Amino acid sequence: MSDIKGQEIRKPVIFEESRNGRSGAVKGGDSQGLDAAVADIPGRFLRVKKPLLPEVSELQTVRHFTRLSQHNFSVDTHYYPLGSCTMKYNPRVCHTMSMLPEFLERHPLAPQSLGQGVMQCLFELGEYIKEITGTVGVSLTPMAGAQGEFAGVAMIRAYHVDRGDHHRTEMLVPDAAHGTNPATAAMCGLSVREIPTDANGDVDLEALRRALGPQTAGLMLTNPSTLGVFERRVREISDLVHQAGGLLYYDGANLNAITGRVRPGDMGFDAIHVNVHKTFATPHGGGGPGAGPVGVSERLVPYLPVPMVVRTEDGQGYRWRDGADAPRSIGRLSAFAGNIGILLRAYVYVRLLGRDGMRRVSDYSTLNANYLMARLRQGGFQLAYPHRRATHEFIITLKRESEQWGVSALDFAKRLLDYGFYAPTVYFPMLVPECLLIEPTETETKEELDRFADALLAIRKEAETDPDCVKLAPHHVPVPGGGLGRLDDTRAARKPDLIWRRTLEHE
Amino acid sequence: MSDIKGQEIRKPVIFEESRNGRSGAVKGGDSQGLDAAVADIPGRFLRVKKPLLPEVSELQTVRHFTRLSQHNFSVDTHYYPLGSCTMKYNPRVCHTMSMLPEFLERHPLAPQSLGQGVMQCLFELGEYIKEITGTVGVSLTPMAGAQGEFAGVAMIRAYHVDRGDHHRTEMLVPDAAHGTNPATAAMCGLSVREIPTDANGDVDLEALRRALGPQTAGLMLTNPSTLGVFERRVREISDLVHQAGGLLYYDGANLNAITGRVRPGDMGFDAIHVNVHKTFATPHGGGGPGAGPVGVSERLVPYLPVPMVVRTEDGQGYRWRDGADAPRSIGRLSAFAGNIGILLRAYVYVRLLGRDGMRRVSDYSTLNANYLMARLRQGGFQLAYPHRRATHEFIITLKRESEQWGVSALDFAKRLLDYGFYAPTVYFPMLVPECLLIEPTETETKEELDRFADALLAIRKEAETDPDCVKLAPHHVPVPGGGLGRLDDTRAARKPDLIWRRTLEHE
Amino acid sequence: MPFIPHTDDDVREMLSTIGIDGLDRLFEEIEPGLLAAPLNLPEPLSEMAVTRLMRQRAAQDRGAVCFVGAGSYVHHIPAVVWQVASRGEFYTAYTPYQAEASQGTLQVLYEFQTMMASLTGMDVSNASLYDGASALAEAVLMAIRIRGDKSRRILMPNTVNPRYFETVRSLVHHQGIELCRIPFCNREGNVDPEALAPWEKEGYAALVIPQPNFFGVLEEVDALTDRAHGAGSLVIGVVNPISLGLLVPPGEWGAKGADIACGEGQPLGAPPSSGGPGFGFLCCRTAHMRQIPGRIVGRTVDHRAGKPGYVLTLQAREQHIRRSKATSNICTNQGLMTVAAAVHLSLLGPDGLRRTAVDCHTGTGEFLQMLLQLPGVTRVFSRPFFHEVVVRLPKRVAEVLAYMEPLGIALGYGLQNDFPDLEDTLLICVTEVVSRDDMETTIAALREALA
Amino acid sequence: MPFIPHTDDDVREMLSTIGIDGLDRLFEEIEPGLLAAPLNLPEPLSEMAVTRLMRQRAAQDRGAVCFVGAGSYVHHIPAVVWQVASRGEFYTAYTPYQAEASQGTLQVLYEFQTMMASLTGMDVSNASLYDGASALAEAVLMAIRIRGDKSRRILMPNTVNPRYFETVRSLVHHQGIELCRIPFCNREGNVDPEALAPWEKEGYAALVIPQPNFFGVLEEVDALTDRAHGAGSLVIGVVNPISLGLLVPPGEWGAKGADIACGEGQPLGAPPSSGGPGFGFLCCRTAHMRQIPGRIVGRTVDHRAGKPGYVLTLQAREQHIRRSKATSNICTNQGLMTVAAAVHLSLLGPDGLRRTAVDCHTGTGEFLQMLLQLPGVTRVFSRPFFHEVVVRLPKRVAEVLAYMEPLGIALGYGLQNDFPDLEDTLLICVTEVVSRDDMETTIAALREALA
Ligand SMILES: Cc1ncc(COP(=O)(O)O)c(C=O)c1O
Ligand SMILES: Cc1ncc(COP(=O)(O)O)c(C=O)c1O
Repeated sequence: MSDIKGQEIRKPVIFEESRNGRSGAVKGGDSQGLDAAVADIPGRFLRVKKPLLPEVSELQTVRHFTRLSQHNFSVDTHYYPLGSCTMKYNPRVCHTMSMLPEFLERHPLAPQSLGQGVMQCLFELGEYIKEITGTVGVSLTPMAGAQGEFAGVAMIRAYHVDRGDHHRTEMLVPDAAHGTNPATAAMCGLSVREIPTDANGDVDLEALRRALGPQTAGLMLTNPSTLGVFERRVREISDLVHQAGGLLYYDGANLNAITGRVRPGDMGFDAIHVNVHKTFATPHGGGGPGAGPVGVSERLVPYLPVPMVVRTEDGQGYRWRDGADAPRSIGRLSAFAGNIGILLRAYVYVRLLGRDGMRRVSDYSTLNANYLMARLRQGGFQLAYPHRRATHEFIITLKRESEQWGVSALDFAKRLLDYGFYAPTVYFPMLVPECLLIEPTETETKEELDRFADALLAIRKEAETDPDCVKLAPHHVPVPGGGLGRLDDTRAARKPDLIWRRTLEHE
Repeated sequence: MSDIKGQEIRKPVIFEESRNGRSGAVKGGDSQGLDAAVADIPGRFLRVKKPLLPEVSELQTVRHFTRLSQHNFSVDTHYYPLGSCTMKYNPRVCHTMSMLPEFLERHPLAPQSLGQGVMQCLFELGEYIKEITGTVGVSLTPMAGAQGEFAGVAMIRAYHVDRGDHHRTEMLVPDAAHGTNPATAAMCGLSVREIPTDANGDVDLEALRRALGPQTAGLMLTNPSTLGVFERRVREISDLVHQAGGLLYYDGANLNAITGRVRPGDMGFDAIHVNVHKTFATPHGGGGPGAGPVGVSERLVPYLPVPMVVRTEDGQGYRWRDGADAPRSIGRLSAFAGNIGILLRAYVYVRLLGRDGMRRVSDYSTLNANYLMARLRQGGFQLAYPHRRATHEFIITLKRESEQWGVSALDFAKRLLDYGFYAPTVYFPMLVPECLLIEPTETETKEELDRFADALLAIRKEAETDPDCVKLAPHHVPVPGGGLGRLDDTRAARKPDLIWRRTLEHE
Repeated sequence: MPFIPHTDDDVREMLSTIGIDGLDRLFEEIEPGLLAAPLNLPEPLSEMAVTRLMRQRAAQDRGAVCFVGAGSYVHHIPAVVWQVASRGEFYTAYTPYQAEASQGTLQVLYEFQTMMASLTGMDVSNASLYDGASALAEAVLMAIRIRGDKSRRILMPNTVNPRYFETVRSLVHHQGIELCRIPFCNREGNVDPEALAPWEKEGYAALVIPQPNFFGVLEEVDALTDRAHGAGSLVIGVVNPISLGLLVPPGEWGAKGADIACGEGQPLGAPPSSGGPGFGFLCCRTAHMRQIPGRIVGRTVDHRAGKPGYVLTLQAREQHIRRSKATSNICTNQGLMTVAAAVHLSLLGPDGLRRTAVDCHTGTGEFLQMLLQLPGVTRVFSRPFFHEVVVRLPKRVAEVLAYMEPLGIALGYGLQNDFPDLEDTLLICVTEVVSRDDMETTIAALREALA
Repeated sequence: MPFIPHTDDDVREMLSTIGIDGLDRLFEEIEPGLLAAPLNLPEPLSEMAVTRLMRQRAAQDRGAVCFVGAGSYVHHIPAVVWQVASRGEFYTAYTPYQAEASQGTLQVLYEFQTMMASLTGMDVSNASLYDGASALAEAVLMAIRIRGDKSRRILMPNTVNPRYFETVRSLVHHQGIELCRIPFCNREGNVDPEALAPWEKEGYAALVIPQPNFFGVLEEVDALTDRAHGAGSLVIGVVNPISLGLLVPPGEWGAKGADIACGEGQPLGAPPSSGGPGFGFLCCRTAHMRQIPGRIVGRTVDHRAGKPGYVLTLQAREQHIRRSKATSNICTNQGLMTVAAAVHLSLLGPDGLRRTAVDCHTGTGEFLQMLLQLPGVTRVFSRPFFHEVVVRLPKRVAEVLAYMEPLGIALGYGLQNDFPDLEDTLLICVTEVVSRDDMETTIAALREALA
C-alpha cells in the first residue's frame, strides 16, 4: 500500500508554491507606470531587489492557510487544559461585536468626538475591572500580562523614588512565580530575591520575614498561586510587606479562580494586572494579542500609565487623558492606547455574564478542577499538594511514574495528543518535579473531564505495560513534512533554521 | 500501541453529547413563567413532548461543528475536479459583501424604498446575464439550475399552449443529458424522448431529424455537452428544431467553458438557465443554495417567472414586477424572489472580473482542461473523445483498466481521496463506461494539475501492481465512527437509518 | 489576473504540451460565425472598489423596525451560527457525492434530519428543498404519487399563505393536479372542518393544513386531520418551525397525525435577506420514505471496521438515477442553510426554541393590546393565534404604511391585495428582536398617522 | 447558565466525587473575612441585547475620511485576511508550547519570519512584539546587551515618532540607559549626519534611524548608517513595512546595512482599530540572533521520519527559562496579527506591496498639489518624502480641524503639541483607500475653512 495519506500529505512552505509574476488579491489597474509614479523619489532610496514574498493566487493563499489551520489544536476543536492559561470558551459574539467596521476603521488619532462609542466601552470596562479587583484606579493600556506587570512594578518603583526611597531596589518573588515576574523586575532595574514555598504550597513566612528589609521594593505574588492553591496567609503577608515599607504586586493570571469571591485589593495588593485572555475569555490567537489592564490602590493612582479614558469635565462624554494630564505617570507603554480591539471583547464578555455570571466563573472553574483532581487521585495519580483544595487548577507529579517506568511528564503530555487532548502545562512551576499543571476551566463538561481522566489513566496503564509507546508519542499527529513523530527541539536550537531560503534543500 | 488516534477519534452524534437542562446560546431572562405567558393559547394546541434537539453548551456546539467541518474536502482545502460542477475558487469578498447586515436584515416585504440598493444590484446582474447569454429577457427567481430548467421548459410549454399548440408534449433530450433535464420535462407534464450521441460526442443529427415532429415541444441541450465537447452543429440543430415548430432549451451548467466567447442566444436557444454556483463562482455550500436565473429570447419574454426587478416608470429607481403585472407569466416559483443572497455574490463576482475577466474564465478553464487531458493521454489514459478538443472538462474512460485489472472508475475515485484530491465525477454521463468526468477550472495552478496527473498515473500503476490497494481505498480518510474504510452504500439503502434515536444502539 | 494563477511561462508550457500555439486554438471547433463580439460588461473593479460600491448599495437599504412576518421572520441569530457555517470546509464543498470525503457535511445533515423529524413529530426528513412554498408543492406531488391514481385533487384552504398557493400552482399544474380552495370563516379566520364536506363525495388526495395559518390563527388541526383521514385522504401540514417549540407538531395532529409536514426553515438561522436563501423542509412517515423528493442522508458503517459513517441514500428516487421517473427534478438544494439550522437549533435546544416561540408570541400579544388602545383599531379574527395577528385600521392601509415608511417602520403586511374582503387590514408580527421601545415609538407614530 | 454546561445532576455527582456538600466548601480555605460582597456589576445581557448595545456604540463612532497617518494607516484589507485569521483553530489556540499539536500556527510564524526578514533585508525575525513603539524599546535594550558594557547611550533623532520616544523612555529608563535627542534640519526635515558629531567622542551604543521619518521625510540612511558604524555603533532602523515595497530596506543601508530593524506591522493586515491590536516586528543579523526578545520559531525535523516540522526555539533567551536574565519579559505577543500579516502579504506579493506603496505615495503627492493650490498653504520640508507630508496652514490648525470634524473629515495630525516650532503645521497622509472624490470634497471644505 502506498504511504500517501490524505491527512498526512506534506504541507509545503508557501514560498515553494510561489511563481514569479503570479498574484493574489484583486487589485485594480495595472502595474505599468509604477516607476514613473514615484519619479519624485531619488533612485538611491528605491529598493532594487524584490523581497521574498509569496507570489500565489488568492485560492492558493486560502487553501494554504486553511489547511495549516487544521493542523492546530485549539479550544474550538480540542479540550485544552493548559494550566495557568485558562483556555476556556471564547464567545464568538465578542469577536463579532468587536469587529464591527466602525470600531475597526477608527484611526487612533481621529477626533475624539468620532470615538465616543468605543471610549464609553473602555471606560465602563475600567470600572468593572476596578470592581472585580477591588482597586480604585485603572489603566487599560498594557498590551499583555507581562506589560501589565511592568506597569505595576514600574509604578511601585516610581512610588518609592517619589518618596526619596531610592534604596528600595529589591523585588521579592516566590520560587513558584511565573518567569515574567522576575524578568519584569529586572526590566524595571530591580534585583530579584526568591522566596521559597513551604510543603503545603504556601509562601514560607519565615523566609519572607528574613528577606524583608529597607531594600525591599515589594513582593510579587500570584494568588491563587501557580501551584494551584490559595495562599492562605495572604493578609499576614501583605501586612508584613507593607510594614517593611514594600508594596504588593498581584499577578492576576489566576483571577479566574476567584472572581466574585475574593478581591486582590481586599487582600492588600497595591497593583494588579488582569490577563483578559484568561479571565475575560478573549482569544489567545496562538500567541496573542492579549491585554493586561492594571488596577491600583489609592497610593499608586498618580503613576498609572497613559493614556486612560476619563469622563469629560461636563460628564457628558469621554476623552483620553495623556501625559500632559498626568505628570507623575510612568508614561506611555505603546504608541497608542493598547490593544483596544481585545479590550472590546472583554467588555462584551462582562456584559454577557453580568454580576452573577462573573461569580459563576470561579464557582465552576473551581468545581471542575476539584472534580478532576478527585478523579485522578482516585485513579492513583499523585497530587503535588494532596492536603489542599484545588483552585481552578491543580498539579499532579509524575515523579513516581518517571522513576518506575522511565516515562516523563513530557511523555504523558505528548501521548495525550494522540488521544485528542491538548497537553496540560508541563515542568511549570519548576519546583514540582515532573509536574502537570492542569486547568480544566468552567466551560468544559463533566463528560469531557471524565474522558480526559480516562485518557490519563489509560496512558498510565500504557506507561506501565508498554512504556515505549508513551515515550515515542505522539504517533498520530501529523507534522507538515508528512511525518508523524515527535519534533527534534535540540536540533532546532543547535542549527537554527529561522527563515526559509530558496537555495536551501530542506527536504 | 493503542489504536487511539488524534485524527481519527470518533465524532459522536451531537445528541449523544446532550444532557437534560444544558443550554447553549446566551438568552436573557429565565424560563420561569413561560406557561403563564401563553395562557391565551388553549392547552390542546400546546406541545407536550419536548422535541429531540441537542441540549449542549455553546462551546460544545462550536467544537462539534468545527470538528465536523474538518472532515470535509472542499475547494478551500482540496483540489476538487468534479466534472460538470465547476468547483472553482469562491472569492471571499463576495461572501463578505453579501453578508452586510443591511442586506441580510431586509425583510422581503419591507417597503421597496428601503431596498433600492439590493434591487439595483439585482437589476444590473440581470442585464449582465442577458449580455453574457445573448438573451433579451431575464428572471433571477429560480433557486437552482433545476428550477431554472423548470422555468425554461414551463415557458416553452406555455408558449405552445398560448398558440393553441396543445399537442406539443414531447421533449427531446440527448442521452448524455443531466438527469435534471428529463426529470424537469416530466414535471412540466411532457414526455421525454432520448436522442443518441454519435461516436465523436455530437448529437446524432439523423436521429434528431427522425424524432422531430408536430408533437415536439422542444429540445434541451447542454453545450458544451456533458461529454466535455462543444456541439459543433448547434446552429443546424437549432434550425431543425425551430423548423419543426419546437423551441430550444439551453442547460447552462457548462457556461464556464464559453463565457465571452460564444453566447447561447446566438446559437439559437430560446431559454437558458445559468447555475450561478458554477460560472459565477458562488459557493455550493455542500449542497446549495444555488440560483438558476433564466434568460430568454424575444418570444418567451411574456412568460418569464415572477417576480422580477424592473426600473420604475420614472427611471429613477427599481421595483418588483409580480403576477398582477405579468399576466402571461408562468407564475411564481417560490414564496419571495429566489435566493437573493446568492445572487448578490454573483453580482460582486461579475463586477470584480468585468468584461475581460469573464472572457478569461473560458480561456483558462479550457486551457487547464486541455492541458490536463494532454498529460493524461500522454500517461496512457484513454480519452472518451480522443479526436476532440476538451472544453472546460473532459472524460477519460477506465474500461481497459477495469477489464484488465478489475479496478473500476469508482476505485480510482476512492483512491484519489487518499492522495488528497477530491474525486472527479464518476459514471456520468452514463453512456461512457467507467468514466471520470474531470473539470479542473481556471483557478487551479499548473502545479496542482501536474500533481493531480501524477496521482492518477501513480494509481494506475498501483492498479496494475497492487489492485487490492485501489479496490479497498480509501485507506486514510477517517469516518466519524473512527474507521477508515469505504462506506457501505448498499446497507444504507437496504436498512435506512435516517434519523438518530436515543434508544437505538448504533455502536 | 484576478483569481487566475497562470504565469506567462505556465501558459507557454501548457500550450506546448497540448501542441498548439495560442489560446484561440482551443476554441477552433467552434464555428467562427458564432464567436461573440466583446461583451458589453463593466470594467473590472478592484476588491477595494467593489467593497466601496457594495457598502454604498447596502447603505441605501436602511433597516426598518419590522412588524412584518407573512412568511419571513426576523429572529436573533447567534454569532456562532454563521461563523461556523461560513467555514470554508462547509461553504465551498459540493453535494457530498464522495461520502468518505464529506463525512462532515453528511453527519450534519443526518443530525439536521433528526432535528426536523423530531420537531415535526414525523419519522423521517429529507435534507432540504428550496423553500417553504416549493416544499409544499413537492409535498403535494408526493401525496399524489402516494395516492396513485385515486385522485388528483388537493384541498388547499385559503388560509394557506397566498404566495405558497401561487407557487404550488405554478409547479404542479402541468401534471393535471386540481387545487381546490377552501374558504375560511370570516369571523374566526380558520377553516371549519365542515367546509370540507362538499369534497368528500368525490374524494381528494390530500388536505393541506397550515398551522398557524397565514393570519396567525390556529386551525383546528385535530378535527381537520381526523376528518381528512376519515375521508381516506392524506394530510399535509405546513408549519412554522419556531411555532413547533410551543405547538403540537403535525405528527401528533388528530388520531393518527399528519402524513407529511413541510414548511419554511428560514426562521432557523437564516436572516430574512430579502426573501432568500432560506430552506424548505419536508418530513413524512416511514411508509412514504421512498416517495420523498430531494437528498436524504443515511447512517451506515464502513466496510473495514464496521464503524458508523454517513452516505447519501435512497438515491433511486432521484433525477440522476431515475431521470424522468424521479420523485423531483431537484438537484442542488439549500445545503448550507441546513448547516446553519443545525447549529442554530443546537444553540437553542428545546428550551431555547420554546422560549423564542413564547417571546415572539407574548410580544405580539402586547403589541396587539397597544394597537387596540388606538381609536378605531380592531382585531379581525377572534380565535387563538400564534405570533401573528390581523387588525383593521380606521384608515386606508396604504396611506398609513406610506406615512410610516419614511420613519423606517414596516408596520405590517396589507392583506387587501390578496384578500379583497379584508379591506383595511394589516397582518402584524412581533418577534423577539422588537423591543418595547420599538413598539412604543411605533404606536406613537401610528397614533399620528391615524389622527 | 451562559457558557457553563453543568446540569444540576452534574453538579451533584461532582460534589459527591469530591466529597463535599456544596460549592461554597470549595472555597473554605479562604479566610471568611476576605470574601467579597456581591460585585456591583451590571445585570447580564442576552446575546441579542449585547448585539443591540454594541451596534449602538459602534454607530456613535462615525467613520471619517481620514488623512491622518502618524503611525497608524488605513489600508484596504482583503476579505480573505480576517476570514482566515478568525478561523477557530488559529483564533482559539495558545502559544504553541506543544509543537506537534500546533504545527499550523508554527508554520505560519516561520513563514511570517521569512517574509519580515526579507522585507527588511535582515537575516532573522522574531515572531512579533506588542507594537512598533515597544519593539523599538526592545531593539534599544537589545543593542545595549550586544554592546555589553561599552555604552549605555542611544541616539534618538527628534524625527522619530514622538510616541515611540515616549514609549522607549518609559520602558528602558529604569536600566540607566540614556536617550540622546538629535535635532533635525528645520528646512529639510531630516537629520544631518553632521548632527551626530557631538556624540562621537564619547561614543554611543546605537543610532536609531527612522525611514521614512515621522514627517514622512526620507533620511539619508546610507550616510547615517555608515557614520554610526564608523563610530563603532550599531544602527537600529525603524521602518514602515508598506514603504519597504518601494524603499531600500534597512539591511541594505550604507555599506553594511543596519544591525536591527523594527517597526509597526499594523499596515500589514490590521485595521487601525483605535490603535490596536497591531504588532511590533524586530529583525536582525544572524550574529545577534540570541539577543532577540520574544518568541522565535525554527524549522527542524521529526525524530521518526526526519521530515520537516516546526518548534519554538532558542528559548534559553526567554523569561520562562532565563527568568530575571531573560532578553525581555514578553510572553504573550501579538500572534494572531502575524497570521493576518502572513495572509495579507501572501495576497499582495512583492508586486502588490509595491503597488500599494506607490498608490499611497502618489495619492499623497496629488493631494499635496491640491493643498498647495489653496491660498497660504505651504509645504514645510523640501526633501523627498514617502506617503506622508507636512504642510503649514495660514490659520490656526485647531480651528481648521474643528471645522472639518463635524463634516467627518480627519484632515491630518497637528504637529504643534509635539513640536512647538512647527506652528500651524499638519502631518498629512493619503493611503490607497482615499478616493479622488474624497480629496476634492476635502479641498472644497478646507477652502471654506481657510476663507
Ligand atoms: C502566572 C502568569 N503570570 C504572568 C503571565 C504573563 O502574561 P502574558 O502572557 O499575558 O504576558 C502568565 C502567562 O502565561 C502567567 O501564567
Ligand atoms: C449539466 C447539468 N445540468 C443541470 C444541473 C442542475 O443544476 P442545479 O444543481 O443547480 O439544480 C447540473 C448540476 O449539477 C448539471 O451538471
